Amino acid sequence: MKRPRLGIRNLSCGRGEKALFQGLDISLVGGEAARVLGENGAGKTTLLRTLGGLQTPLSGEIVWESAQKRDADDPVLLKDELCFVGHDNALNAALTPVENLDVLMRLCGRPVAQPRIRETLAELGLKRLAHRPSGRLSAGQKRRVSLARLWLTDAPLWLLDEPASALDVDSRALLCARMAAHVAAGGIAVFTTHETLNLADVPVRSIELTPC
Amino acid sequence: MLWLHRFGSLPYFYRVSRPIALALAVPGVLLAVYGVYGGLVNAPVDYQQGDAFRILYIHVPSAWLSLFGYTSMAIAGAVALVWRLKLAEIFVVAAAPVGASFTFLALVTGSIWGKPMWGTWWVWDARLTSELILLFLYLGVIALHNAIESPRSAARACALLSVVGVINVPIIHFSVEWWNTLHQGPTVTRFGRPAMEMAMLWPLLCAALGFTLMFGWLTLWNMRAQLLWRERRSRWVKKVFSDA
Amino acid sequence: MHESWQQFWAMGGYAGYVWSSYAIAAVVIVGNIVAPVIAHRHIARRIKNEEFDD
Amino acid sequence: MLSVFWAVLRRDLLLAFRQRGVLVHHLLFFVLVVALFPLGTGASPAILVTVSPALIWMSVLLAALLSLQRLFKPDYEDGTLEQYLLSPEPLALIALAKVLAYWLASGLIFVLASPLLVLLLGVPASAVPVIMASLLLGTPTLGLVGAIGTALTLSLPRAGLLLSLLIFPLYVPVLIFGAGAMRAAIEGLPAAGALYLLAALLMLGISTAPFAIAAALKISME
Repeated sequence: MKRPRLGIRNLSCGRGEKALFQGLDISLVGGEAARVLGENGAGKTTLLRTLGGLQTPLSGEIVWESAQKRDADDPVLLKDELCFVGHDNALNAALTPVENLDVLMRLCGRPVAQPRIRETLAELGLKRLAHRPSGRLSAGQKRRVSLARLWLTDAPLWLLDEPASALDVDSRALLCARMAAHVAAGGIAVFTTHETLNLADVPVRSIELTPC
Repeated sequence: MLWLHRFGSLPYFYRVSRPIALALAVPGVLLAVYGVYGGLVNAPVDYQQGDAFRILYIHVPSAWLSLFGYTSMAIAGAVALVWRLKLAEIFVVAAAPVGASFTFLALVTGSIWGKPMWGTWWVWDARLTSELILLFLYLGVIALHNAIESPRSAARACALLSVVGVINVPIIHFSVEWWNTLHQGPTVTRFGRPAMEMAMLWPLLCAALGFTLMFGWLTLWNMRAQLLWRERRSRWVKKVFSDA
Repeated sequence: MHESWQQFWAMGGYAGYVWSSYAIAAVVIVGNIVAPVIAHRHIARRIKNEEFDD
Repeated sequence: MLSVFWAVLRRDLLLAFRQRGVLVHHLLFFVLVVALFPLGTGASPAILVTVSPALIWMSVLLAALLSLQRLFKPDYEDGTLEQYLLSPEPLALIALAKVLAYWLASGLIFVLASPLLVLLLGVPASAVPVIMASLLLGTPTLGLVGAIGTALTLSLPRAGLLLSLLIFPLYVPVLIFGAGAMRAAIEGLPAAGALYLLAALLMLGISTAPFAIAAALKISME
């Protein structure tokens, strides 16, 4: 099977009229992770949002070549194969973790059965909280619930914005293991992080954003 | 298409918009003055309305512009949304205050004309009511533009709002018309509309055309200021002012 | 047609209505001409003063 | 494709049920506006019946304005809206599901509460079916059109007054036909024409507004 590939060509992004970085070129293939580096305000979140299609680049292009591409008439789009964990957890305070994850997985086109959601939450040490309103969880617990999507999805492309924020040491180790497994299985992960995330044997490339 | 591409270039637009604005201003003002002169001086007195009908030489062109302006905004808005053309975004934002002021003018002059004709300043007549709602549509676009901080998002939001608005304009007009025939009935004195004499009609057409050209001029004028503000940090703007 | 200037200004008794309409129209149009010119000058001055050079 | 529609619809209805206190507030607002009105005009039945179409529809409009402000706001604040935009499914479909859920939880309540209120105002019982039909056809359109406005003002912290300026002019046709149908029914005249027009507006709204809402959400999220 072909490997998926994420190509970024001469990409310039900005907030409003002002360019944050210019001329970014990189090509990632399945089996590679990439860490986005740059100081505060360099455009790390902007890059991830642009890759996900939430923002239009000022110039340049993003090409997604899917491993599943069947023929030219039936392209598999980046959106179909994406798991995006943003800065916010995307959890509604009045819904339980199970309900939230159920909807989130349906939204990204990969519905999963509720028992599997409960199992995954249990693996992440959230068993007792699975049916409590999400609003009553601590910041770290919410983050873990939000990250549970990574255990439920089979999307080849992951875009993770500060996935380890508010996580304790054990949860961070779990996250690293999951990310490494995903990349080792031929997936791509692009992430930003302030904490050190040790992805063991997996190649991690750097995307350096220099302000212009 | 090449022409369009070149025109889409902002420095080019900034350079040529000035002569184009003047090229619109001169015939626009001349035509408007000629039309108004013809209406005020040459046109014979209307046998029903007396000299008050001379207000129409302002009112009718303004009312025409209010619709023309909103439609042009919506077309530019659609272009801005589909092709992300920056100049189209700027047009929407720049045309809104001009269109709003002519809509206001149409309302005020309509009301002043109505006082001697209907005996009251305001009548919930179908056309006046539609015009009032059109003014609110304009004010909505202006208010939205002022409220959103990022100029880009503000302009795109205004573009969408004007497209939504223009779909509603005929519906609003139809509904107001429907409501008017239902409740107002024949209580409002309406004058018969005999065919206008050429001496009356001709200046009116000239004034309307002149106002339309002036609308283009004033909007271009506004666009230049808008463009400069949005591009104030760009290299070409700095170059324009360091060369000067 | 008007017989004399006096008659012209009187507008058949509708002078107040007609001339106020035209006066308001003049104000609106002049305002539309002047406002962008002032805005343009203001922005141009700020650009020349290098206020946006970060 | 429809599975996302149902998922969002079910989610929002579940939320509405969990936060049913808010629904009661909407209903109370509607009842209060109508109940306070006679205190302002005097309780003369003739006046109350005459103004009842305007009163009912204006209070529905105001209630819609107040409730619509929260339509996308929680999703915007907690990041769920981002996930809607990232979904491979059409955003317009998700928007339609949200508006439908919103209407089931607020507009439908007004429809069901209206007979009681119009009888309170002294409207003949024979007019009640037409009044309910007009609200049934009109309130979803209010939701669809209002959602465009609320999506456009999403990034603003306090959008209430601005929102009213954006959407009230667009509400004019619904107000006219809705109140027109109600008045015709009260006067014992045929109201079918106005109801057909309301239905036409609703059809137009369902077929076009979701795309405008989707475009507005994208603009606000950029």
